[in-house]
Amino acid sequence: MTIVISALQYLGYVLIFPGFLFCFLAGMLLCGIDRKLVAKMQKRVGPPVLQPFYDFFKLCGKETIVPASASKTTFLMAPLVGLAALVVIQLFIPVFSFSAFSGMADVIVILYLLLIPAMSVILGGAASGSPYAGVGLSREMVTIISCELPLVLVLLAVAKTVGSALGTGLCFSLSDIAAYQAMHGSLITKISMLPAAVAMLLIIPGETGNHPFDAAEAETEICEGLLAEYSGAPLGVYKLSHAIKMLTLTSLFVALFLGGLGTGFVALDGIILFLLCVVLTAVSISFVHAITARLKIEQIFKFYWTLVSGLALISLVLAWYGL
Amino acid sequence: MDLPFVKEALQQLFSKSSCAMYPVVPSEAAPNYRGRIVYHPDRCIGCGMCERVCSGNAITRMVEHLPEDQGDKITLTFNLGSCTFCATCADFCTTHSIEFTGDYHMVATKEEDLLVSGSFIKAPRKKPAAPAKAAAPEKAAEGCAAAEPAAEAPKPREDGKPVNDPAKCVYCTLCARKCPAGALTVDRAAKTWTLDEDKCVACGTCAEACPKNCIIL
Amino acid sequence: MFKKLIQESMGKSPWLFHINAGSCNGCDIELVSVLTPRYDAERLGFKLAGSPRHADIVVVTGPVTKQSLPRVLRAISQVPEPRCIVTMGSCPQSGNVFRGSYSVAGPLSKYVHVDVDVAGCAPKPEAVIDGLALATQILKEKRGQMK
Amino acid sequence: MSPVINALSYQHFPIYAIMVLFLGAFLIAVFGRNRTARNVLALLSITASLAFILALIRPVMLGGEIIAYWLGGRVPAGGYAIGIALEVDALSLFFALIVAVAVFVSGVYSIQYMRHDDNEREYYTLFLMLAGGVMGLVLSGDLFNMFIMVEVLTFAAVALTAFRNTATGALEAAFKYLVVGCIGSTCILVGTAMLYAQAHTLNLAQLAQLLPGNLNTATKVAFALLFVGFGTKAFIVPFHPLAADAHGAAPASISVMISGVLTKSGIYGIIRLTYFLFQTMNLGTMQFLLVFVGSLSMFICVTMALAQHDFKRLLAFHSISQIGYVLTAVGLCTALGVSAGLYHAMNHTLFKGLLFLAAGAVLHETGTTDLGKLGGLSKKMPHTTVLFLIGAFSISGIPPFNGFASKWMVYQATYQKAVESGNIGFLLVTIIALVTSVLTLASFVKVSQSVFFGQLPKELEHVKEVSFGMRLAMGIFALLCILTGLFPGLVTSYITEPAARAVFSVAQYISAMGFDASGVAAESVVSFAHVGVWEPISWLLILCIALLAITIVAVASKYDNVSQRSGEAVDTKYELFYGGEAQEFSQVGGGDLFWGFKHNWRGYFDFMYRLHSGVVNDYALWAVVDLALVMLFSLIVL
Repeated sequence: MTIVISALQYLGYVLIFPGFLFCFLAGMLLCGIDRKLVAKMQKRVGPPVLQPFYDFFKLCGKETIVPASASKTTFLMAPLVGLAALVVIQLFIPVFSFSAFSGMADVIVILYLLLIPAMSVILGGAASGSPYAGVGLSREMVTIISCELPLVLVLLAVAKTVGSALGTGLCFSLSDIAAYQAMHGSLITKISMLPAAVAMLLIIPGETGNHPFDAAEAETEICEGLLAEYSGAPLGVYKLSHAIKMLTLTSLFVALFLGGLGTGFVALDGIILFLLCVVLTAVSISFVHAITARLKIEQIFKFYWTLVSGLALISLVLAWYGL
Repeated sequence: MDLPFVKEALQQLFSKSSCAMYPVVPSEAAPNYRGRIVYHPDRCIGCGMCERVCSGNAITRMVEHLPEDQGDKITLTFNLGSCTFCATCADFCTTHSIEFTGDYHMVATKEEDLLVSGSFIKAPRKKPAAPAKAAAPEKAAEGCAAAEPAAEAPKPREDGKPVNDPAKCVYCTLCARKCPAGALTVDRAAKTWTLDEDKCVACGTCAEACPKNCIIL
Repeated sequence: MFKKLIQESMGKSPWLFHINAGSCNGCDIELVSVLTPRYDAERLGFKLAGSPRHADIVVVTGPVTKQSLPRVLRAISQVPEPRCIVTMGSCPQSGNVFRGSYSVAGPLSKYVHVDVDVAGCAPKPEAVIDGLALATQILKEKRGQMK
Repeated sequence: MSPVINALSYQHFPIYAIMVLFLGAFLIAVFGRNRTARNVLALLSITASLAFILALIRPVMLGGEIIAYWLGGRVPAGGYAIGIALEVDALSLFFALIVAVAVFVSGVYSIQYMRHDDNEREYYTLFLMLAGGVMGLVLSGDLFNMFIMVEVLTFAAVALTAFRNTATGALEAAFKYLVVGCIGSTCILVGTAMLYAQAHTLNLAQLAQLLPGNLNTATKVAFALLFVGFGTKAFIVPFHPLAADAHGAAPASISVMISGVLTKSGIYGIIRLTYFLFQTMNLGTMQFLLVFVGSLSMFICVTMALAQHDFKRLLAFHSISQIGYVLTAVGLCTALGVSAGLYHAMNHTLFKGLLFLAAGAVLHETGTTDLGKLGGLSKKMPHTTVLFLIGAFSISGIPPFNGFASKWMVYQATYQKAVESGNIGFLLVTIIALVTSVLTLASFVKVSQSVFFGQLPKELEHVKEVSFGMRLAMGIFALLCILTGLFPGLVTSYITEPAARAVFSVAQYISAMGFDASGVAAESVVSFAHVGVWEPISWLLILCIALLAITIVAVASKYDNVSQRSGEAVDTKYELFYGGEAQEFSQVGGGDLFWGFKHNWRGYFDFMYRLHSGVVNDYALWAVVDLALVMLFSLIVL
């Protein structure tokens, strides 16, 4: 009996609160707010906040064309797998003190799980056989490589800080990090974590492939690159995945640096988390989008491996010497 | 790497947008905007000048002869779907019967919706007057008389077509050049001024053009 | 209910794909100006798509030249249903001043069914917005007729 | 007890496991004219050896017993070992297990794969000799036997590399391999001789008893010689170009052996050398040597792999890069590190074998492995594509495949080592390992794009799926990849941790052979504790639930209602979008796919290109320089 109850509870986790439904609504809202803010900063009115929902449902109503030269199964299944993987990542990220499954995976696992959605886009695009997708694939992969190094540095810095504070030397488990912050306040208050936080803010748009790091989906140069051949519902799923990825990365930032702000009530925490995500999106995605122009791919790489990695490295060294 | 526009972005985030909320707030076209064509058949004399000067072949002129001498029904059709909105036709129209309005809502799902047309009935051409016919022989009779007073100015015709006053005329051929219908032929050498009555549309351009005012309508 | 939702949102997020079939660039510039902050078409959900696979509305400008005709038709055929074709400016409707040129194959309506004509040379951005709004209505109807 | 029963006791299994392979080689050489006899003999011998090794798991791995076996019962006389000895502890058995599995699968694969080649008989003879050589190497308890086996496997491998000597570069590759391999073997021989001169014994256990503590210049030089010798077998930097050539030229089944088995034998030799014979791993400098060489191999080879445009050469460079992981982890000298290293060594055999077999399948069907000439095979060879993707995800550490599990342990081991030793250098190693992993992913994205996805060239229209036997072989590897990835707990606790524990229990190793281990510290307490948490099963469960839910929603919303081309009729609607142009064949070439990355590293890459001149003299020079450096190092440090 209790097993059934707990099974239903976990199913609820997966499907409703930190899981699918929450991801869908919050992610789409986040995306809409982002578009609205960018428009505002460009002195425009901008689309309605619900625009991503309209786009998604419209795409669901469109015809899905499978090109003759595409391998159908990969082409159609890749979006779904990527979406599922993203939802699972969201489950592994604790919502302040509440953590659905975050006892099951640590930060390095999440670092790798974040590759799965990217892989799904890459393989799906490659399966379409379009040369535009080939170019987009190359750029997407280079963007991933670019973001990997600074992200690793940031995670290691956090692990070292929390670990040395907990006395275990190092700590990879997100739930431990959350618990530590619940006790000792957010990590962002530490001097040593500030550069890492800034670096993470700069990593978020790169990981989500937002402007100006969207050379992989450059719609004017390479016809949206990897998505060039996608139409209809699969395209909508990719747009949804992109929205959810924004939510995932921002809430990862919250879990890493802004933990301990929760109240303990799950529903309320969810709202607080979403608000924090909105703020982070406004700062790290919309603002950067509004004030920059698209970078070339080698510029992206250079930017991440010099400036951002430098920031993360500073805070890693600071953390190493226990500041 | 420098970041311009940081200030602007932050200002504009809290300032009012600069959008023209068009469908909500209707907007007027600028003065002298050349939009949808309005055609006034009542003024038109069907000279066809507009048709000839139209660069986009947007104007078609249809003439249908009505039965029992009711004249011709002349229909001008302006295809906005082919129009360049250069307004040359309006400039050339002697009777100002073509007008470009500021209406820019030229959206249609069928091509017919983009046609502007109007028609008017042109009075039938009268037969040449009897006296004129009668005068001919006596003119011929007097022809032999050598010196005689200069012929009095010829009286205007009823059908509004031009008559030349050979006394004043200097055969400068300006009228022939101005004639939209090419109805006039003037020969300087032979000092002849002939009118092709079928071609003439009685627009009066020749009279306006004549430097000596020797063309009488 | 799901179908209704889809049909409603079909009218709220039309994505454009712009084909220049030998245009003089006048209409292209006007179309771009529709997306500028002045006439911000994104507030109506319009968006320029990079690939015909993503598009709902195909905007064709320019007299369809012999060179561009097969490309235009191919690109249009690659737009998933329901789709809507808008000719912008006088050229695709009649050839305008280029009519009768040895290199012009237009008008476009000889080859595909054109849903909306936006006259003008070049049309005012307001006129373009009118035309696109009309096209969006047609899209919704077409969606209603689908399955 | 009766001799029969006695002969069936597992004490004898190690020698059986070796002998069946050599016997099979001999029999095939004699009776192998008939194909059926040949295949049956080969399968029998590899299966038998696999069975013997598996039978040893329970006593040795789980029972923790160390089998000491004196051939002909020549037990040590007068405190000195004379006879030939086999000594099987968990470490030996672990490597023997890898070898047996790899040999088995590659043998199964060969039957279909090699049937179009002539002189198959020689192939199987050499193949089984290679297998027996490695098996003997890892099971031997005697340094000179190890040298003999090294010779056997080296020459078998050289001959097999040149087996398809009609292929371009096969002979050249074999020649390079021969030259540098001989340098390595010579080093081992000389090192063995010097040790014998000093310690008057060749038995590993006795050497382990005598050597530590009383090192003199000769033994130090011997250490350097042996290290370089085994390094040559493991193809670690600076011997990696050989591996590239050899893998590129050899048949795929042999590439599996070379990368999955030979390199492991080198790693095994290095472990025996450093942990057992000289017991120098507690020295920080010695750890530095291994970790440094490991990280160097890791990074240099992965960057070189990014630059390759031949399928098998790329895989070859990656195998060295993965060996770099193993060496790094082993060099940490922590229980977690060694366990992680061994785990990764096993996984490397599995997924790299799978990838090489996939490459072989592609070569078998299309006749080329040039990334520029291939493309779009996923429509023609769907099963091979799926299997390849499993291998690619495993090697690039995508959860939940096995590559991730072991790499993840490697990261933790390095980072823990960094934290415990307070040495920020190890932190750098962690970062290098993580970046190497994503670069690996990049180069496999390149392969999958330019071989299996993208567009199908006209000349590959006729390509068919490979025969069932080859797919079966690949399937075994793929299954093992998934299983070892999904149950890391079981694998570590039952396979790698006993082996790792054996590494730290030198005293038992010595005393098992009946020598006095009093001089050696007894088994140091080992803990495999690590801070990370990773539960693949629950992850997979949740993923499946989410995927199921999403799929249901998708199907409900007519997701599967797609329109695709019916028949072969040309319909522009289903052509690719080329900006309106008619669809023609255009495949984004794999050659320089990640120029955005390479552009920023062009100085480094130019340097590397100049370094890898392909001239065997240079490589021999590298070997000598490397030897000199290591010799200097050991003279100073030890």
